[in-house]
Amino acid sequence: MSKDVMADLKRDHIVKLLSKGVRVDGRKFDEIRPITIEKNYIMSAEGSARVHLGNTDVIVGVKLIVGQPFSDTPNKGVLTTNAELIPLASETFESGPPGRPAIELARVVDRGIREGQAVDMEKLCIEPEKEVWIMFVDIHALDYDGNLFDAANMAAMAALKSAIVPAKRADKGEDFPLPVTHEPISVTAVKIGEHILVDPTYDEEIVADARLTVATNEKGDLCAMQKGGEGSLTVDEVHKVVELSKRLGAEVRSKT
Amino acid sequence: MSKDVMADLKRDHIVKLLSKGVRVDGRKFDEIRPITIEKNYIMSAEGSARVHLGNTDVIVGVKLIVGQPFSDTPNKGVLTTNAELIPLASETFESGPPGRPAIELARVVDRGIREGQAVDMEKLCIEPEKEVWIMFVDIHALDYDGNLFDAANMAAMAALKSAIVPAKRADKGEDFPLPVTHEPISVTAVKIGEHILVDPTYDEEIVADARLTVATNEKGDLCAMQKGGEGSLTVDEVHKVVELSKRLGAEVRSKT
Amino acid sequence: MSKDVMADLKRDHIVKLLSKGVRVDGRKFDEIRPITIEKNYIMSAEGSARVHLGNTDVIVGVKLIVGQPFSDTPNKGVLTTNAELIPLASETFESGPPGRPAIELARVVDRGIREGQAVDMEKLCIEPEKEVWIMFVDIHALDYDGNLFDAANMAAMAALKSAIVPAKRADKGEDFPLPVTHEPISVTAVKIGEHILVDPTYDEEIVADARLTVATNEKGDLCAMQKGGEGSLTVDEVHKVVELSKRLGAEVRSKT
Amino acid sequence: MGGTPLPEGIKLIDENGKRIDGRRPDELRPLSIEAGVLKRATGSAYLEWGNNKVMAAVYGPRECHPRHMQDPTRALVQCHYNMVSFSVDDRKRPGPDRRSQEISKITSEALTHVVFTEYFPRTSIDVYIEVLQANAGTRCAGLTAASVALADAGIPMRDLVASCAAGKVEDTMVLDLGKEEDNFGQADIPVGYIPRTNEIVLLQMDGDLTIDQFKTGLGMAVDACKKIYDVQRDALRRRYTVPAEADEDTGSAEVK
Amino acid sequence: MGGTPLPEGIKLIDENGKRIDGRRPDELRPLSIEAGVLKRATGSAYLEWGNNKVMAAVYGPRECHPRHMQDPTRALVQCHYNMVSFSVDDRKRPGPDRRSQEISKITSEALTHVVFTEYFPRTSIDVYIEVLQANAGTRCAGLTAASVALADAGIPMRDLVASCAAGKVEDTMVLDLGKEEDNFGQADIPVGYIPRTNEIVLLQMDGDLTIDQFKTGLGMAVDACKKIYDVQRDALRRRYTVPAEADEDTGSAEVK
Amino acid sequence: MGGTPLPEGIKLIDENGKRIDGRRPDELRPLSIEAGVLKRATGSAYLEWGNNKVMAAVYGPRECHPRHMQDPTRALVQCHYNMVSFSVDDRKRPGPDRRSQEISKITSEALTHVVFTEYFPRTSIDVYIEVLQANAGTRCAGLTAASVALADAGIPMRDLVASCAAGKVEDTMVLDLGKEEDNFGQADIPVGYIPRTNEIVLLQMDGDLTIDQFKTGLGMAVDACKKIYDVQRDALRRRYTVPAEADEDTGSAEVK
Repeated sequence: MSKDVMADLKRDHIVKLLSKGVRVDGRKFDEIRPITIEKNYIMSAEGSARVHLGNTDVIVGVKLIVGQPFSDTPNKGVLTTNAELIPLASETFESGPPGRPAIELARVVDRGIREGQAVDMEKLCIEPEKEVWIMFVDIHALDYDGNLFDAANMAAMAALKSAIVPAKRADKGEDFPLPVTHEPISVTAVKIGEHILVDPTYDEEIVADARLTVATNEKGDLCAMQKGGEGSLTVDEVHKVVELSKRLGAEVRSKT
Repeated sequence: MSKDVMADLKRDHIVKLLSKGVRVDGRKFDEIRPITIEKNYIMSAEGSARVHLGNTDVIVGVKLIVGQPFSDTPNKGVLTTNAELIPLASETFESGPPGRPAIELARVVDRGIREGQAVDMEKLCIEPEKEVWIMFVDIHALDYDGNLFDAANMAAMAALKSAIVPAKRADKGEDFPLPVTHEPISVTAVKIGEHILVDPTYDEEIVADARLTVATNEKGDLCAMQKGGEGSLTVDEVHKVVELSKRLGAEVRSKT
Repeated sequence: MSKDVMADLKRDHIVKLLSKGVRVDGRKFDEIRPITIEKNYIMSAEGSARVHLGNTDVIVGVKLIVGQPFSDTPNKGVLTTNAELIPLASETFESGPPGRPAIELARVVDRGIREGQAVDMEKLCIEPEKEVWIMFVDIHALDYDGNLFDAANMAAMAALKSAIVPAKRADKGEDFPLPVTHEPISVTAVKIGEHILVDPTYDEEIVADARLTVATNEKGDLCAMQKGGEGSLTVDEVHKVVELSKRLGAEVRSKT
Repeated sequence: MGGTPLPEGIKLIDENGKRIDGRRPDELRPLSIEAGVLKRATGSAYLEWGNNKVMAAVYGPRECHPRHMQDPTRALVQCHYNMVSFSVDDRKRPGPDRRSQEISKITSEALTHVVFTEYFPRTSIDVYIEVLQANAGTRCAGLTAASVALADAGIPMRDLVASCAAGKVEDTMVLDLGKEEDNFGQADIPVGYIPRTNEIVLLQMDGDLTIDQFKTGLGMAVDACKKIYDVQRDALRRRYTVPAEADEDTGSAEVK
Repeated sequence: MGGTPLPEGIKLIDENGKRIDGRRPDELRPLSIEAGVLKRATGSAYLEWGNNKVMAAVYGPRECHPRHMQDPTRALVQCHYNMVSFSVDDRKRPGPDRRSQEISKITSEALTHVVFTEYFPRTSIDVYIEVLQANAGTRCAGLTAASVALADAGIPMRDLVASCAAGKVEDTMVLDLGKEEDNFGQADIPVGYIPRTNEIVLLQMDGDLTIDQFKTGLGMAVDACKKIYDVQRDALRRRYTVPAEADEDTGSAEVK
Repeated sequence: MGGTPLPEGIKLIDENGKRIDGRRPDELRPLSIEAGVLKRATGSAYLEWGNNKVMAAVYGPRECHPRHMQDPTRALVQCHYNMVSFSVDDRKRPGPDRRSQEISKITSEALTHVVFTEYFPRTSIDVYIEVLQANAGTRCAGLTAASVALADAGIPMRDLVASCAAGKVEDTMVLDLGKEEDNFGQADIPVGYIPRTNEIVLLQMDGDLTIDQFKTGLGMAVDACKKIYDVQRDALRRRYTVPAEADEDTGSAEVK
């Protein structure tokens, strides 16, 4: 029960500050934490990036191997996104096969890449119906201080942009950069009481009522969205987060 | 321990009634509950049926896909029977991969179909050693009020009889009805004290000493049998159940 | 906690005897228990042996099937070693997929066979890059009274030496004996207090500080080594065990 | 979503603005719900929506296993969404996949919001959703059915959750996508909504939408949820107000 | 069963009524049992029956894990039947398959009937059956061996269970099918029987039998169980009555 | 090890006795360690060693789950070694394989020796080692990093464990094998060592070595561990003695 008492105290503290317009770490409600991106961090991956979003630390590796296309998309490469929320990154993560939070993370990042048409998948076709490039995007959390969705999205995009298709090694012609044509960026906000704040820390996440992740593309259009959490949002709150995501997504894109 | 007290009370009640020749629901000892069968219940399946046997509710879907034969039966289709005893159907069923009760159910239904030669498996050969039809019979319990064995057997037979082999979709000629040539029907009886009663309800099953399922064909011959439960049967009791199954199996067959 | 009290008492007893130069079963510190080997114990295996090492009882079966080589060794057969520490053999073993002790056992036995070049793997190539013999070495413990490493190593070597490659059955020419060219033998010692003793019993193993397994070949060279246990060894102790293993390994080899 | 090209000669919207199944853009598929259809479960609901067939059952509140998951302050609402193997054209392997785990997570969160979980500390309320036949929109169908099943189980709830999706098809915003629209459409927005309090408890989106299109779509989905809510209430009303005529009057409510 | 055609030129019964291995129709294969062969287990038995080799071990009564499976009124008899990977011609993947789980279930039920489980509430009595070499009839061999192992463990029992199968081969009822008879025969009836009380505790059947043939077969199996029972008792008698000569006199009883 | 032939034209040791990467036989690859790099973990260390990149984190002492694994007399040190999917050229399937389980076991044993486990009865100290980029020698790198992470976590320890391998390449004994040397070398000897007390806590060997070569190799590895120990202590010293300058001074110690 101590856990709940602590959560209650923490929540009271956070809400009290928010009602004065202040976040625990001093940020504005619509301010994203500092971002650092190290591209090509892993030389055994075809593309990789390690992203710090505040204290949240995520590494993404992209591997490309030759395989078969799906029968309904015979002339397109295949995207497979996987997330491991390993217990190294947080005491709230468990060993074993990915649980529901890891699956949700992987699927939301996947949806951003896929629906945002980040990669020209037709250029990953080697021979229609026979051979295409299978693209594995593997997300590893190293340190969890909230908002894995956006950190993983940024790391995935950076890793994709740094990736080289290893065609030569596979005897399929010359190497070429992975054809990244769009850059969907997700921005996540949480609702705590009446307040909407972006890029939540761990403490903000665990006391939040609801979470909304919105991915936008360069045109400012929407490509993916995911609500989480047991709380609710009003239609107006949804639209507010959509606008925030569009504006801040463009900012993030310009930096990365 | 309350569970055991309840089971004891329930058993006392049931046995007392049985000694007066009465079952809790008023049926005769050799009387099967009302049967309703809805064939072609699922349009995404090649064949399907939903069966109510009293309050027991089971749905079976048959899917047919092209695959490889087993090496020792190069000119025959393949039968795969699977049962999911999902927790939706009873608080006694657990999530996760099929446990021993589900496996036993699938294997007994499978044995009835297979040994009763319900389907002419040679007609499911497309090209010997190369291609045959793989037939999946998937059993899903929806509501469990005893005697899943017989309900699943009936639903499986009805689903098979309604199934169309989707040859056209697989580019293997014209569609044709699944060649069902025999109709093995199983009848299950339980022993409670000295009494033998057919088609047990949930309450009768959990207080029963032993269970015997016997599948017979149109000729009245036996094709499969399975005893269950921790109690014993005498040779005479076995023969009594065999005779009951033959007689009642013919009745069920005439109705379905 | 009773377990720990018992372990402490057992340890006191064993150490007191050792300090007088005596082992519980009367053996010398460098004495291996009696060995019996039954070769070709299992007719369904291509090679097999059941080994008693004192009361430790292990059975190994070798199966050979046609399969594909690894891409980096296109002209060599494939060795796969597996150990099942089934609960039949000891109350300390658990049901389910192999745990860490079983995996360590399999990998150490595998390392002895592989690095000791027990089998001429090139002779197990049927057609380079296409077809080779896959060799399964399956270790089953039946009764666990300590030192499974050496018992399994002996049983594996005896099973390999008895194995016939079933080429005829697979339509790949005439049967031939598995080409066993070297015979690595492992000897395991434990450290209890200041004492080093070989071929530990179960009781000696559970009170031991550390374990060292050393496999040597006919020339007396080393091919595999594995320390286990939470205790430490000095460099001198390691060298002492190496010398013991070389000497006793030759003795064992001469007997088997 | 995301660009499977429409097969030659197929138009999703005709010159009269009618959709491929003849519906207007803001028209729902036929929906019927029946509450209390299972005997064993605490509560249940069966739903047909277009060609979807969904069964939902609720067990609990009951003891939560494993114990370390118990929350001393409230009940856990644990939803298990599953598609049966024969619910889709290509047989689905039994057992949870990543998609169903994500849906289970967001459905659990949406339902938790409306249940008075604080009345039942340390317990679990288990919600099972079985998709028997799938034809686009199953997560909305499942949430809608589960909500009725919870009410049928007598679980105290703030209100029912209604759920429906909007989407974009040939640049037109439409309601409640059918299968072809789902396969070849441009965007999908599943929404879970509480009409009485105007709360959004489930929200996802994938595809490509301008912000205005999204606003339109969200509005259409919210409006539709109000109609669905009436069907849900109707099903519960029939269940509870006419028990005497239950046998004759089990017809289902239809969307007007 | 079920119709694998007999290879050209092979006859299962010759003109003199002799079977393919020279036996008369009602003749058992040679059977020997040795009790108390393992040191670590509470009780054990090793059995050779024709070309079957089976080891059975019993542990317990001991604390039942996991706790929620404990029965406060009695012990659970939990049987684990397993075929080792090299016990059959085609290597079997380690771990339980559906067949072995079914056999484990019905063997557990059969053994539960004879154990005084009420003497050991909350405990588990674990029975492990390892088929080292399989040659038709392993479930009967396993039940027969397990029964002796339970007695060897000193578990209080009503009586021993003996087990044997009858079958139909070329329209003739025969006892104790061998491998070819099992592969190419027409029916199989495994029976578990308690001679002293005339109780059937295990019964299965598959194939095609008239009711008369079944009666004949069941009678043959029951008669054979009486002989097997003598071999079981003999093994136990040797184990307990001549401990002084145990070392010399470990020869096994044979069927007369 | 074990004989993959060296590709044509590649020499692992040149005429000047220099190795393929230019090192002398007794020269380590560059090594740097940084302690305290993760916020969420109790302790952590990041290590780069040649082209290996390894993150280690420690959580605990904390309650040990599952409960039946608790030791009432001490803490369990549970190590989980893992290679991330993109750490190697061919994508590794996520999840533990047999190799990583073996390494986890021996690393757990080695670390247990230096932790004062008796101070924290019933708890678990969990050590997570994630290999982000692998380039030969990862088990030594992991043990070295884990040891620093334990100290960083403030866990009372007898001393640090340093770890390094020696090996044989073209008949020469060399230190700290690189990737080509690992692939094409003749032997490998990973060692875990406590310099202050001269204790070996981890030791493996595979390949082919004379006893003299082994002595030389073990000596080289032990000497190298003393240097590594200095780097470990340096990392901890920087972590704890200059907190004021932490932001500027996070450069890593290098092997002199």
